[in-house]
Amino acid sequence: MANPWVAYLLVPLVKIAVILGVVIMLAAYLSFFERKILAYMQIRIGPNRVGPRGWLQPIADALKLFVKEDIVPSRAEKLVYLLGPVLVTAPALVVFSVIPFGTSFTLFGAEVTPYLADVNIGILFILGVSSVGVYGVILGGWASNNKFSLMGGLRSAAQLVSYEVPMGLSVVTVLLMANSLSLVKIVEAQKAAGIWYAVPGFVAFFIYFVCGVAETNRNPFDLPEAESELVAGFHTEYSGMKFAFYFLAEYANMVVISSIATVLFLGGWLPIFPNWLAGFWASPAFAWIPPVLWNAGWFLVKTFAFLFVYIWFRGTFPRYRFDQLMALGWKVFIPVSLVNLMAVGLGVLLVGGPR
Amino acid sequence: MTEQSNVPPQAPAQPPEGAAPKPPWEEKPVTPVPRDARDHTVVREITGALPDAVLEAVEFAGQVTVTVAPARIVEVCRACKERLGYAFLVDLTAVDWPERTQGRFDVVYWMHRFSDSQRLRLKVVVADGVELPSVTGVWKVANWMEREVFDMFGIYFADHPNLERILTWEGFNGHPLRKDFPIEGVDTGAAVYPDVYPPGGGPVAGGEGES
Amino acid sequence: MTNLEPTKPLPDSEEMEISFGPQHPATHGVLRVMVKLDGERIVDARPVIGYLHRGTEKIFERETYNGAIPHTDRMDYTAAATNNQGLVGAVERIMGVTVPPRAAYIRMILAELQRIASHTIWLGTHALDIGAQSPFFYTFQEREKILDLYEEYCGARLTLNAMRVGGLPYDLTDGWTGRCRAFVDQFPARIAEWERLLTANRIWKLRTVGVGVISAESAIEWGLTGPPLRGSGVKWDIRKVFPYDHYNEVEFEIPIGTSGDTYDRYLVRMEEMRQSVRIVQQCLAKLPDGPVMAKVPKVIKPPKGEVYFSVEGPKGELGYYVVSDGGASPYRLHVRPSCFINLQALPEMVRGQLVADLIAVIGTLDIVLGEIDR
Amino acid sequence: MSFWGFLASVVPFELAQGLGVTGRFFFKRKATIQYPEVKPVPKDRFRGMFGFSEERCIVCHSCAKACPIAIIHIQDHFEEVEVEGKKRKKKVLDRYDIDVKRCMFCGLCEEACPTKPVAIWLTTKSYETAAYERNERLYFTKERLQSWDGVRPYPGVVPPSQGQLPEDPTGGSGEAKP
Repeated sequence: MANPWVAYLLVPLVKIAVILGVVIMLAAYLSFFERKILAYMQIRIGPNRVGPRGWLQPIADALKLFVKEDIVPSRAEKLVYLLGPVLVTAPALVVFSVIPFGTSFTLFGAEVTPYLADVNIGILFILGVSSVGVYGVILGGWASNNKFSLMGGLRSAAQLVSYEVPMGLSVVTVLLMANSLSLVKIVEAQKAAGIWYAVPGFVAFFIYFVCGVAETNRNPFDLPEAESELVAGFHTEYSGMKFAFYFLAEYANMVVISSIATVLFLGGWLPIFPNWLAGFWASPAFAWIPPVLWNAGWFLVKTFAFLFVYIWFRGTFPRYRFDQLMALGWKVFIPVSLVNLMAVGLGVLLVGGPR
Repeated sequence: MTEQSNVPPQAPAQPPEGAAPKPPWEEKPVTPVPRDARDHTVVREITGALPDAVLEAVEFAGQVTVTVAPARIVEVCRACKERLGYAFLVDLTAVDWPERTQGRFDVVYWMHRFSDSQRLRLKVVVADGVELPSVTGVWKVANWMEREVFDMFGIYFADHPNLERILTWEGFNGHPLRKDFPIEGVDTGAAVYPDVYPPGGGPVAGGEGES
Repeated sequence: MTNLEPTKPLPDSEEMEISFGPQHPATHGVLRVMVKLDGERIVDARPVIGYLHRGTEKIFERETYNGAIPHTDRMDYTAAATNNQGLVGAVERIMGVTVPPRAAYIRMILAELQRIASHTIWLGTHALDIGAQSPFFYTFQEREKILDLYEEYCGARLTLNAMRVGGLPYDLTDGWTGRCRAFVDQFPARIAEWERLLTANRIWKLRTVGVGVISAESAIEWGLTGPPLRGSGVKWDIRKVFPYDHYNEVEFEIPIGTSGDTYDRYLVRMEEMRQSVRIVQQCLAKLPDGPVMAKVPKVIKPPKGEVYFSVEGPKGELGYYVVSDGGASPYRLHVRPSCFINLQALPEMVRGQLVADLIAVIGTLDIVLGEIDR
Repeated sequence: MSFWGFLASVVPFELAQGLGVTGRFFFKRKATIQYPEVKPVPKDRFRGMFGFSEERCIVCHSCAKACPIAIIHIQDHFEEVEVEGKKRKKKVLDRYDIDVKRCMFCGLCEEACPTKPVAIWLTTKSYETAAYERNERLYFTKERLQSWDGVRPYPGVVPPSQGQLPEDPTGGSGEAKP
């Protein structure tokens, strides 16, 4: 790159724009897929009026929320009320900066990486940033000056804090196996090991997944916004674009959790059995696909498999009660993940550990 | 078991000789007649427990009604529950007889005994404005039932823990199930859609519901 | 996790009062519960009702007896057939009318289908309250089939107005029995499907076992009837105790629970649906030919007197107290609303438990505000 | 606790079973009816919009008396008519109004009607009676009851103005009287 401006400003900006655009569209369409999948599980058809088979529904939703009246409760804490959705959405989007969607490729003669930054403390960055989101929830819940919102916010805070611990512990097992904090390196380590970490670390994988469901306030852990109990939880009083931000953040968080799971446990952008089926994947049948799309495609497939299970859970399970949720987190998941951590550590030590 | 079957207690009238007997549903209905039930076993039990409590006992359509004095209702109910085993208060309501001289309201208690599935109806006659002792101390379930009777008839229950209106709102004017309650509505003071209906109109009076 | 004995408020606790409803997604209409909370724990709950009061009992007083039947449809609007059955049963009792057996059997079929329909709504909404969405749609699909049968029989789906004093307004249409049999024959498989989704589910059990416990003594003391009473282990069903229509000629069991918690009531209702299927099958097999209307005068004027007649509604004992002065309208027609009386035990059942349990208990009491407020 | 009991308490088999149920429903036929395009078919006895025939009506007021909420308003007067050479008095309808917006479609009026075939009936299958102006559009005078002005008849139903018979609720589209 001759011009440093291009390398340091233009490329990242373009990438940011692309990632943001993709993520927001993904979140919007995730809501559409959720409605469709749920509907199909519930012997309904789901949205099918806007556009062909309802494919323009998310855009219609966004437009509707955009032009809706933005009501601020008269007794709300105005500034904090405004800050809530921002605080919850920004971290959810920032996290995407370190998620690798594929390997580097060349575009117009320049090498481009399909991620914004390969931070060498990627996992820490994600854990740190994503836990900022809870502030948005609790502040929004408190600032609404509504008892249901407050209870939703408090529930959310307790839940997120509790489930962060087992989640972090299960991530640590992956770090032990991969010997790196960088997400790109973790994927490459899986390629080198020839096996997805979901297989040796299946306990960690399960715990991570369940905690991820809890982190994103999804059924069966959707207590902060439990409709039948707290009306809508922390966003009861939000409307219009502010509500849209909460909505976006929830779905973006789902994508975050799923893509991290994909990276950590399912080999990121690698195709299924990258080594065993290496010959098959290299066959000319797939050669025409540009590698960036190939990688991103695999990444998306895996992520959506996760998201499908999320939605499947929502369609099937009843909701935990708050004390049961806490008990599950502290009495089951944290001990199990600690034991699992030690077991994996021992295994790594015995088998030889990372190269 | 015959307590409330649809088959009338009396056998249908004998059909004339020669003709095939008509099934009971093609006969004229045999209307039940009230009769004195002082010697009914159920009433005997009460008189056995409380000799002078029963003022009147009537059996109608297989159901026994025992009238007792208002002042003694709690005593009778407690005896029924604790000594005769009527553990279950099925229902409690009132009937308004505005023309009657000896007391305007009938308050009706309807209780059930599990051991032999026996039901008994107690009745007290209360005058307007007279406080009736509450039976919430005997059966907890009487709480809301008495509140409803208070709300609908304006019968006051003494010693009721929470005698408030239950179905109408606090401050409602009148007691709807009294016979003299104006069914065309009472002026509650609330403006009913003043911009939609002209003065004197509206859904209550003079609307197109009249014909 | 469920050993939540009632606790005294902690010295430094700040109790807060929340108004649950009348506009709340899980209060099944316009129930309002003033809940006093200590954190998430319920210190006290006070139901506030009357938002749907329509003065039905006052309306009855100016209706003819048959004209009152459509109003009963609107009390427990999820169980119109049993409401009708109670009212016509009471009037027939006071008049001494014997209903033709065909009419009685059809009434039983309608009532038992109604019980199934009501329980399917209960299951759907109860599961929805506890967070499981899908059963709501599955149960409503089955309910639609029952409503289709009703529509074919009497022309209405929800507010049936399907019975008259002395019998029934219409006979069954051709092929109705076949369609009804087809429905009840496939229905147990559907129940099994729902049970696979819920009965063994650990989350469902966590949410229902030990929640809203009421002992048999206190259930009787609070006047509970129907599944809430049977869930506490009292074997009591009007259909067995005071058989009306021809319930003494069909075989069925009364399912009872043991611990009186929400899970037991759930099991009781699921079993009741199976028993209702059994009753319908027997009724269809026994259905005699003949008229569906007894010989009653066109203007119904019962003799002077008073009668209390109750049927086993889906929610509990549904009683009608008819006082007649010999006229064409009831002098007084009082309804013993089962939901109204069952709801009264709500504070007792939720005190000391969590907010989420309040929702579960409201769901398990299976209240319909139309009947509570009348 | 037996081994299998312990295993079942640790591994959520029953949750997987539940997932299986919803998963199966994912592929089942959907129950949705695409309403404005596809209309649910009412049964023959379905109580829908009123049909009314002034010719058959003998002005006996039975329906108005049977109506539990008194929404049928009838006014009449006597008229001298000549029937087979003799002068006879006959009741003539002045007003036959049904306040459909308050109607609860109980069908008691149809049952009370003494004429054969009945002069008022609800088995018209037509249920699309929604309107924007309920006081004007849902208050039916006898003319509107017969012309069905403003009512969308169910497809295949012949409105009363075109000679629909109560015995033939579908209107028998082919043989409808002019």
